Amino acid sequence: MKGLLKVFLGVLTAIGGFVDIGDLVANAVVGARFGLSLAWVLVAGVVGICLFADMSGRVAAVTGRGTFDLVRERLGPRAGLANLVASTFVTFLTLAAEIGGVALAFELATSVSYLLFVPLVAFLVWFVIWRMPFEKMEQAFGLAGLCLLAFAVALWQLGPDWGELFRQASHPSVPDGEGHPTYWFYAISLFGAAMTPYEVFFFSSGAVEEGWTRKDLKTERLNVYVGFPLGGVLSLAIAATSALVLLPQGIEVDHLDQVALPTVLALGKIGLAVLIVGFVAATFGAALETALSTGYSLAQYLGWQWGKRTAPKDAARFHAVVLVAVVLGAMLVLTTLDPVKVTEYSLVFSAIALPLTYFPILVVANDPEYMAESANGRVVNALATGYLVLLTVVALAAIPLMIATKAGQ
Amino acid sequence: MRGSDLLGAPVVSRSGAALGRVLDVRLVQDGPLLGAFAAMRVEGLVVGHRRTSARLGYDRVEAHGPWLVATVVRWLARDNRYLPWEQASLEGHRVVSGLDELLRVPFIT
Amino acid sequence: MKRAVAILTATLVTGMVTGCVSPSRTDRDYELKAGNTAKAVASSVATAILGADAAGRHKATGPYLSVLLGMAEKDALAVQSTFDSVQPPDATADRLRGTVDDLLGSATTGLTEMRIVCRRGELDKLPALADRLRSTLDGLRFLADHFQ
Amino acid sequence: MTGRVRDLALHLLDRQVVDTEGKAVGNVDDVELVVPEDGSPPYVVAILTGPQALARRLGGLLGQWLGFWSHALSRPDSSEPGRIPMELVTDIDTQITVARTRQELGVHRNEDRARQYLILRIPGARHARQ
Repeated sequence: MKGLLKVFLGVLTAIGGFVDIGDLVANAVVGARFGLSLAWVLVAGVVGICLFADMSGRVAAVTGRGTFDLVRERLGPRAGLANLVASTFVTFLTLAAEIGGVALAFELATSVSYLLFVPLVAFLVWFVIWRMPFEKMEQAFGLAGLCLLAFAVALWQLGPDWGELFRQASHPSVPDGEGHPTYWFYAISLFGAAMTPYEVFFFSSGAVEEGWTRKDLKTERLNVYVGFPLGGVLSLAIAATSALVLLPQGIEVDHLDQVALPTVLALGKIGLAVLIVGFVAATFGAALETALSTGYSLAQYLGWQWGKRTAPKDAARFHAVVLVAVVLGAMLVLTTLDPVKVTEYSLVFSAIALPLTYFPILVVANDPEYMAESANGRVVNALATGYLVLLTVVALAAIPLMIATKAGQ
Repeated sequence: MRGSDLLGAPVVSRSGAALGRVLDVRLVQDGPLLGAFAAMRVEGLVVGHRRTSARLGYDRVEAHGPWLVATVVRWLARDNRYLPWEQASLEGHRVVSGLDELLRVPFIT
Repeated sequence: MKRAVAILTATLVTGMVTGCVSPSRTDRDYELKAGNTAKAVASSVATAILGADAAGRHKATGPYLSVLLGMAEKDALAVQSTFDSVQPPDATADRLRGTVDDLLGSATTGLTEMRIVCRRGELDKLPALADRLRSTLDGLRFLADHFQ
Repeated sequence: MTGRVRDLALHLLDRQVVDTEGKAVGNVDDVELVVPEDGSPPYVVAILTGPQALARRLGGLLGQWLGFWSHALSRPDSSEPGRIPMELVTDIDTQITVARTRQELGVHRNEDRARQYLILRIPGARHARQ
C-alpha cells in the first residue's frame, strides 16, 4: 500500500497533462468527430511522454536538478530564454484555463455561473500551494482524479462492439465529411497536449521536492509507467464514450457538460456525481501543476531557490511568482474568455517549446558526467531520437495547420 | 575582465583574416592557490562559427549521446579549432592569433 | 402539427435541391452557410434531446441539465443570429433562408421551453418537449446533409 | 602536475550555485578573470551572479533591456552584479557549492525584497510543510 501511494506524482502529472480542461473537451471533440481513428496519436503521445518524463525524472533523482536548470545550461541563456518565454506562456494560459475549468465543474454541480467560482478557486489553488505538503497534495488530487475512471466504467456499461472499436483504432482513416488538414490538426493537438512541456517541469521538480535519489529510480520508473499510461487510458475512454453516443447524433462537442453526457446516460446520477468529483480533481490538479511549473521554470532559469519543501520565506521569489501567476490567471478567466478555447491557442507556443525542452533533457540524460551508469541505453536513445525528429516536424507543422484549419473548425 | 568579454569575441590572424569567434574558454585548475583550490587559469580558446556546437559537451571523449545527436553536433563542430593561450593576444575586443593555422580541439579526458 | 411542418419543409427543400440548379458562386456560398448553420443547431438540439432522455430516466440532476440546456440554447441562438445577419444573394436564397429560419425558430423556441421547464424543476416534462423537437431535428439534419 | 581541465561555457557558466545549507544562491551568470601583470595566463577569481551579469551575456536589445531594468530596480544599492570570490567555492560539480550561507553572501537583494514586502506579510510564510 505504501509503495502504491508513491506513484501519485506520476498520476497527478499525467492527469494534469492528459485530462485537464482542454483535453477533457478535446478528447470528446475528437471522439465525436473522428471516432477512434486518432487513438494511435494518444498511444504515440503516451510512449513519447513516458520516454522523456523518465529521462527528466532520472536526471532529477540522480543529480537533484530540475528540467529547466538543464535547459538553460545546455542551450545557453538566449535559447533558454526563448524556451522560458514560450513555455511559461503556454503554462500560464493553461493555468488560467484550469482555474476556469474547476469553476466550470462547480457550475455543472450547482448551475451557478462559473464566473462566481473563479476567485474562490484561485484562492484555493494558491492556498494549497502555500500550505499543503507536497505528498499530501499529490495523493489527494491524484486519488480524486481517479474518479475519471467513471468514463471507462461508462464505456463498459454502454456495451460497445469492442471488435469494431478496435478495428477503428487500429485502421485509422479520415472519416467522411472531414478534411485531411483538420484531421492532422487534431492529431498534432492531441500529440502536443500529451507531450506538453509543463509535465516534465512538474515531474522532475516534483521528484526533487520528494527528495528522490539514485535509490528511488525504481519508484521513478513506476511513477512514469503507471501514471502516463493511465492518463492515456482515460483520454481513450473519453474519446470512445463520445464516439459511441455523440458521434451517431452528429453532436459537436463545445462544452464540458457534453463531455459528461455519455457517462450520465450510462451511469446515471451516481456516475455524474463521481465524474464531477473527477473533473474538479483533474482540473484542480492541473491548476496546481501549471501554477507550480510557472514558478519552477522561472526559478530554475534564474537560479532562485524554489520548492514547496522550503518555508516560503526561504523561496520568496518562487512563491511570489506562483502567487502572481494565479492572480493573473484568475483575472484572465474573469474577462469571460472561454477557458476551453484558451488551451487550443496555447498550442502555438507549445510548438516552440517542445523541441527546446526535450532536446536538452536527451543530451543530459546521456551525459556521463551527470548520469554515470544511469545514462540512457541504446533502445531509449534510438526511440528518443525518433521522437525528437517527430517533435520538430510537429512544431514546424503546427502553426500552418492551425491557420489553415482555423484551429480545427 | 569577464568571461563574457572573451566568449563571442572575434578571432583574427596577424594578417587580419577572420578565424571565427571564441566559443569556449578552456581552463586548467593549476593556477595560484585561491582558498582550498588552485585557480582555474586560461589554457586556450575554442574557436569556431557555431555557438551551440561547443556547449553541448560532445567534445569530451567519454560523451557519446544518442548517435544521431552526437553525429550532428560533431558535424556542426567540425570546423572548430583550438588556439593555445600563449599564442593569443587581446587587442581591444578582438583576439589576435599568433598562429595562422589553428590546432585541432583537444578532447577533454 | 410540427411534424407536418417538418415533412413539408423537407419536401420543399428536396424540390429546391433537385429542381432549381442555379449554383452561382454566391448562391453556393449561401447554401453552404445554411448547411453549416443547420448542422450546428442540429448538434445543440440533439444534445438537448439526449439530456431530456437522461432526465426521463431519472439519470441526471437538475443543475446539470440546467447547464446543458442553457448552453444548447445559447449556442443555437448565437448561430441563428449569425445566420440572420448574412445577406441572401437572390430570390432562391430568400426561399432557402425562409426554410432555414422556420427550422431555427422552432429549434430555439423548443430549446428555450426546455430550459424554462428545467429551471422550474419540472424535469418530467422534458421528454415530451424533446419529442416535439425531433421533427425539427430531422429537418435540420436533412438540410445539413444536402448543403455540405 | 596538471590540474583538472574544464571548459568555461560547458562546465561553469549557467550552473546552479548552492550554499552550505543546500539552498540556491543563484546561477553562474558570468565569471571574473584577473590578468596578472607578469603576463602569465588569466585565471578565474570570482563567480558573478544576478541579472546585471546575465544582461551582458544575453547581449543585444534584450540584454540592454534587462540591464536597464535590473539597474533601475537595484537603486539605490550598487548596480554591480553579485560577486562570489573563488576562495569560497568548495566544490565544482553539476552544481557549485560555496562555504557561506545566502545571507552571508548577500548576493540576492531581490529575494530579500520579495520576502520583506510580500511573502512575510502572508501568514504561514515562516514554516515549511513537509
